[in-house]
Amino acid sequence: MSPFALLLGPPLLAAVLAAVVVPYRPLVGWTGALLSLSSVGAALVFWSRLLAGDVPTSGPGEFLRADALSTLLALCVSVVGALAAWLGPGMGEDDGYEPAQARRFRIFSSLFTFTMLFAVTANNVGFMWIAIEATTITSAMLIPLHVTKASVEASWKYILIGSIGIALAFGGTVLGYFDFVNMAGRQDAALHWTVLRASAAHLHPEVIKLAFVFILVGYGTKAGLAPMHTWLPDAHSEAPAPLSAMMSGVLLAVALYAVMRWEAVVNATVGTGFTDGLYITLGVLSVAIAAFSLVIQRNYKRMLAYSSIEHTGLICVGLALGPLGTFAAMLHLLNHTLAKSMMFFLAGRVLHRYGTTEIARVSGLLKVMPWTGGLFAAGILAVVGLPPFGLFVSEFALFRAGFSVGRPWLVALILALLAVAFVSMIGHLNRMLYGVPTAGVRTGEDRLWPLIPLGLCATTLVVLGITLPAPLETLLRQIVAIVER
Amino acid sequence: MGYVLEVAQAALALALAPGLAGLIRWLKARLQNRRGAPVWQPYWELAKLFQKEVVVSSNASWLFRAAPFIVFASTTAVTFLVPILAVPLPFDGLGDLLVVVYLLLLSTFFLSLGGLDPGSPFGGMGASREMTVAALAEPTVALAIFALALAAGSTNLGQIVARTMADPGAFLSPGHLLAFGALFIVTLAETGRLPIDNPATHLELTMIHEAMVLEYSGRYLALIEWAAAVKLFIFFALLGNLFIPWGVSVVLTPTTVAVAVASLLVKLVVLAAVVAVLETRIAKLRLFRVPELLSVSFVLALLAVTSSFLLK
Amino acid sequence: MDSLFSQLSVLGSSLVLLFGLILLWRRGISAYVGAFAAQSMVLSAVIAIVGYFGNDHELYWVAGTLFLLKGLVIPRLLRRMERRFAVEREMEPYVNTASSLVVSGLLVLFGYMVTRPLVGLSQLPTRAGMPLAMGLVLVSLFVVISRKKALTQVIGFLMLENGLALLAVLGTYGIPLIVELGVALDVLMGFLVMQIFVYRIHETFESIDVEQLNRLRY
Amino acid sequence: MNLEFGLMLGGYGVGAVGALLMPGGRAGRGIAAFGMVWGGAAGLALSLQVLLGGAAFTLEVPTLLSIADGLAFRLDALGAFFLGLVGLLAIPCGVYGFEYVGAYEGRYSLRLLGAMLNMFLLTMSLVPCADNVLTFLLMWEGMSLTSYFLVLTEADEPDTIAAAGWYLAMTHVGLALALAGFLILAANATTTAFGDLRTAAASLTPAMRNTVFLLALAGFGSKAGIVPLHVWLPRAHPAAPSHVSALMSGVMIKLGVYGLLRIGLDLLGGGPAWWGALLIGLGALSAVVGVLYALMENDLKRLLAYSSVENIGLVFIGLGAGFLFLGLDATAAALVAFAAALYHALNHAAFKSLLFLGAGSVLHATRTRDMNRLGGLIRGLPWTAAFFLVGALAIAGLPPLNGFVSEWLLFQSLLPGIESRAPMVAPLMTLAVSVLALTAGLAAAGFVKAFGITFLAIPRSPAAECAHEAPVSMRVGMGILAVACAVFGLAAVAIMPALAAALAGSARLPVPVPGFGSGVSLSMPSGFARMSPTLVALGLILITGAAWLVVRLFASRWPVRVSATWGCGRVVQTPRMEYTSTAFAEPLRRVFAELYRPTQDLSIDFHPESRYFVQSIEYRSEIVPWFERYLYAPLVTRVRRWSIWVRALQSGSAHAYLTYLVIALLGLLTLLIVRPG
Repeated sequence: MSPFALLLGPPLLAAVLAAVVVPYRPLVGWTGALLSLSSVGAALVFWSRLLAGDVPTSGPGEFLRADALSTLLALCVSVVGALAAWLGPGMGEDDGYEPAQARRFRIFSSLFTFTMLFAVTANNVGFMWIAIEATTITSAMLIPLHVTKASVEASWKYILIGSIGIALAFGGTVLGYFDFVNMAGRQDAALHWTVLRASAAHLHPEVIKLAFVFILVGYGTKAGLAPMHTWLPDAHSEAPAPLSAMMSGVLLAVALYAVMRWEAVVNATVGTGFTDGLYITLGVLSVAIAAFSLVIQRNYKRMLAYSSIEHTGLICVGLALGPLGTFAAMLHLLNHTLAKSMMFFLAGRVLHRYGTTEIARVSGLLKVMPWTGGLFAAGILAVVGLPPFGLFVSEFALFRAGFSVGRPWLVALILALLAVAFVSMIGHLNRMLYGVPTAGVRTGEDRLWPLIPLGLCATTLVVLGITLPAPLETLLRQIVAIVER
Repeated sequence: MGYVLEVAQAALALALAPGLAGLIRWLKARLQNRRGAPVWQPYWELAKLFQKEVVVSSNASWLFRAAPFIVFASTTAVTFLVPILAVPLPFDGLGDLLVVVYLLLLSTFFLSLGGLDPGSPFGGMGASREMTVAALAEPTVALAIFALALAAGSTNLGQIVARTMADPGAFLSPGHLLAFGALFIVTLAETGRLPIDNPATHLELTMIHEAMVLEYSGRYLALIEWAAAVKLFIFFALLGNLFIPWGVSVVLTPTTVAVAVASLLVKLVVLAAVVAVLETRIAKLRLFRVPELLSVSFVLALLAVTSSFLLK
Repeated sequence: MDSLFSQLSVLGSSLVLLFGLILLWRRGISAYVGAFAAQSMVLSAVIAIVGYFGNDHELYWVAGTLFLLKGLVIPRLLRRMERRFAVEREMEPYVNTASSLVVSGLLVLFGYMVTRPLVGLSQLPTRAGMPLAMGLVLVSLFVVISRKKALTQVIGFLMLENGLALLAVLGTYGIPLIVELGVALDVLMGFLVMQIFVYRIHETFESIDVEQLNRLRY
Repeated sequence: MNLEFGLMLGGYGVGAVGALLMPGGRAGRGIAAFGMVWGGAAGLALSLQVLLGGAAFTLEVPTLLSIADGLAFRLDALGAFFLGLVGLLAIPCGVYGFEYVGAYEGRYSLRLLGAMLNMFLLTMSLVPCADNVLTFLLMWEGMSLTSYFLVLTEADEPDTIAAAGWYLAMTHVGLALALAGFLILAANATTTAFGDLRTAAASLTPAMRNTVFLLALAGFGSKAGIVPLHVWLPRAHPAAPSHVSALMSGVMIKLGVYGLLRIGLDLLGGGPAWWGALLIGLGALSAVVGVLYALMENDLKRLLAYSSVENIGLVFIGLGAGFLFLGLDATAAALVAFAAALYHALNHAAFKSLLFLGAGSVLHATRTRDMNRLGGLIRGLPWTAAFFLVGALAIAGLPPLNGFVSEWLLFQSLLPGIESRAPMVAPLMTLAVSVLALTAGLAAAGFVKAFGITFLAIPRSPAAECAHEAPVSMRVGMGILAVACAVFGLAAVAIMPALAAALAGSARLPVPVPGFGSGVSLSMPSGFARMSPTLVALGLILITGAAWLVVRLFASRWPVRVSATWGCGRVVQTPRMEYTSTAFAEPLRRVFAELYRPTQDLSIDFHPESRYFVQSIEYRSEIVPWFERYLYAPLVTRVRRWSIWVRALQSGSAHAYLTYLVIALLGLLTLLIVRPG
């Protein structure tokens, strides 16, 4: 049983189980949750193998390959997938979903996790594209879990813009393959990333830059980079909480993973100048649009969605700030995944209790649900980059990289934009936490056990804020080596 | 020996102060063709007040009773620091011109609190106006001090007097004259003389100093009146000895001390005459024109400072 | 030999582009479905030609699946949808017909300029057709933007896929078979999901006019 | 691991954890207070050990924060002074807080308050110890965050949330600026430790050095509350519980001064003379604006907050003089000016926290801060009144207390500037002297109003009438601070050399610290002036005693008769006839009308039958909040306008979204074609 089977098997198994058991029973949910833990274990196995120094592969001609970058993403995906499995609908309590909806959620969320795990471990760039297209399809099926006008509209926009974006990414893949074929003739392992990466130096610069433009616009749409971000606030505010947690937390990261794979190739061909320019343009644009959209935001789920756009933009800018910048960006990616998925689950609980996503109509959260409110506040403080959470440290490293690379004005602009976002989000948080609880809302926590995993996320964030564990540092150093060499 | 002179100097100040006030009152009466009360009338008033019964408002607290003592104490403390008779006094090291100014501000502070305590509108009005005038006069005093300090190389009074005595030309230097003018206006403001405050009347709209002490009676009122007179004496002594120091004894012999006392009396009489003439000539300024007068004095002090470091 | 091959491929790709332009010219949705079906058949023909001349027999499989999938199955589903929604005419698009044709001309020109380095680099006889494929990609993007009916947008997306498949074939004689099959499967799945959503839009909004979908803002 | 350092961490740690675990009530409050006192005492001991002993204490924890060279602490003399400040105030505030927080028993969570207070003090103590950029910023932001939560304790008061929002926004902007300053310094340094920054600063171009200084000034100035960036201070301090606002006003804003000194003096090693001039200008502006707005305030705690802005202005004038003289290479005068500024910071910490604690016990007794509804509290709260009087005397700079001594020292440290030959220095010094004097005068007027209206005369509301004295622990807290005010005043001769030693050595300041007089008499090292606060105090006491004795012996034997206040023959005196705080400040409002631009509106509704009888008169007068209206309001509206414009992007139309995507693609492609290189 190679670790890959251990990683990819469980979600598939859970999906099949959910599909087979027609009158949905909570047993399916619980087995799915238990299975998801095994993929987390597999990711940890990969991590330990990496620390030992060898890159695990399997399948014909290194079809599946888990280097440092894939392991980090696999870890994020499996953790968030496990969270979604444990905290998703269909676990036996009344969580506002009928059994049919729960069954549908179980099927497609496991498939969604599977496609994402496959995307990050596939060595073949073509299959990576296929997997990411599949993520669009599986997640699109889940957005209209509650069929309302808004969720239908959000799902249509998501599938349309997503598919168009992914098609352009396919164009980019084709152009990359065209460049390779012209240089080295047709080989069956041509689309393997390792092969592409090895022969990158001989690729034709013009064509690979054209390919990268398509790749960046294509996968950038999936990563929520401005100006292709427009689907993101709608999809995340209408999707059920577990799904938006997975999408905001990890799907954006997986799309960025795909862009980084191609960036490694392009950097080897034309040097980092070209990709840095693109990254900074799109990154700053995302941070700007997100920051200003947060100022007069009335819906807290959309607020979290815009905050994801802002952080994705920040990671993009980080990637363009040399090796230290990439190190900080990857740490930021990990922190953001933890914080944002925790936030969406908490937002789900708040929505379940208050019944509205309007900030104005949610007040006295600390009195109504002290533990959820406390964690929600901690999450917002983490997301806006306050100590003792990890995002503060990674943003600090990012700014330090910016200054040492000699781009002080860029960092100054980013600091200003982050300040705008900071002020608005704290303002919204205060309106929700304090004041007299909204009329007709039952006070007191129920179903406390889901808060345990979320509390775990918060503590990990604090640990990442206080220190940087050695194994994580070596993993991040390996990633920097991959992308920057 | 110095300490004895120090105490004597303070005793002299305490003794002469009511007389000085009486002299000004007498001179004003004579200028207005009135016989006026004799010069030593204030001594009788103080004696009478000390014997009279004390009436205290029911609203007042312990502060109302403590304020007169603190006011009197801080003003008398100043008499130890100011060079009235001789210059190198042992207490010179105790405090310089800034300490003098701040001690007087302390007395004004407690007087205002005493005025506020009984809770009568007059007390409140007096306190508020007194503090406003005191606050606006502060910058002028500070700059006037610095003008003198620049010329003398230190803010200690003894050194200023010694240095001005050393070179006679200093008196006519523009810095000195301007500082004298500024300090003269501040004297009128601080001691509640005419253009700012009319000491003679109890008219609600015009009185500042009187309004604060309206509630006091008996021995407390005596202390406060005496302190006000000593304050007037101090300002005249400062004006006299800092700017026209001749006559202040430097080496302590009976003759020089006598000469010092004589010169002091002459200076006081001259200044009292100037003030009396001034008070009969001009009418009282409306309260909200007083800041203009104080800004005139501030400008004078500013010019004094600039001229002193331009010429240096 | 090569000249015939390249001429045939250029003829094929220009035909494919022409069918794309029909979407901009005509108004009726049935015309769009017909154009798309024809375009897919010509595309599979081009793939077959490339397979024949490049003696790469796998391409025959690819041509076959594409013909079956995009030539027959998807148009039939589209027609069923069209009948179901009784939608005869595309509403007034954002850009009237004349200017949309001019714009598509410019886009094809832009496609030429973009693919200039590709044509320069490639030695394959079919390289001349690549600008046309890029032109089709850009034109179908413009279709998706300017048309208001959800169905038309789906057809625009499918033509975008066709354009990319054409680009792949002309540029590299087809990407490896497994990947090709995966892509075809994905396109089918994507279309099916879109179909489900169009039905759902029709249910909840009683029309498939995308302009009504503007409740979610800010 | 230094013993005191461990004790300090232990003390605050026990306080924080204890407060969290204990189930509220007296025990919880006790643990929190005990933790604060223990931690404060340990902090004070550590700082004295370093300040007097001179041996810098270092501690490295490389594992934590390993991304930026680990957690590093190094306490040198400069840091020790500020650590001492924290320790000094932690003790009285801890003791005070024990009873004061009792009033929150039912309404707010005491566990959170106790824990946050201890964490606040811990982070504030660790800021001066930090020795690399990330540790400094972590502790700095931790301090801001914990104080933000403390400000939010009374969350159901109407404007607390807005005040807390302003506060966190301003501190975050300040952090961003300081972060930028630090990172420019660290740009070409190998690690972010302060040692490397010192070497890296030497190789910076003058332009970069000026940028770093200006960033530090803006960043730390916003925390200190310098005028353009002071708007949060009068909002956040009154909203916090009183012993927290005492700590914030007493110590936290001084850490802004520490940050500026650390970067400006220690890391950059001084700079051109215009740095000092800028500081003096800002200091003077803050002093005047602070005191003028304090005068017009009717809310006791807002008055004290504005007066903090004024006193910080005075400290900045001292710092500015220091930097100016440093720029002109008059290093001896510079050292004296810096020492005077630090000394005023110390004194301000003592008397401002005393005043805040006094205001706290007034609030505790009467549940209101509005001076127009207080009055006559001296009967109900005699101890609080006495301590508040001591604080008022100290802050008004009246002998013999510490405020007077530090203002005297500030005056004397400015004097050498007037004589210096450099062109711009003399007028600047004259401006500084006149501002110093004006603020002293106005502060005296302000605190006559504050003390007189709140404590003297007739109670203006039933709450003021039946006010009762604060509990013992609050009085003990205030007592400690009152004694501190007296001791700092009298012990100036000993304190000044220690402060000068804290600064000597860095940035060309002379190492052999000059003497500040001997025994009882305090004199300027330049021998410019001498005075002795102890003897002045002694003289005052002696003369008062003598006067009292003479009056006792010779004055009449009549007993003191108590009767009604004289009122021109009116029958009864009601509190409404008294001078209110607005009335007291009215002459000054008229004098400074140019600045205040007071708006008056009078609404009289007459008796329905005849126009000659009035039912009620309402007089409302507002003064112009310049900075909020003309600096911050336009900023907020512009950001809001931009956000509306950006919001329009998300218009809801799928076509628009797709157009953005295509435009992005075409744009990048054209970019590629146009610029192939």
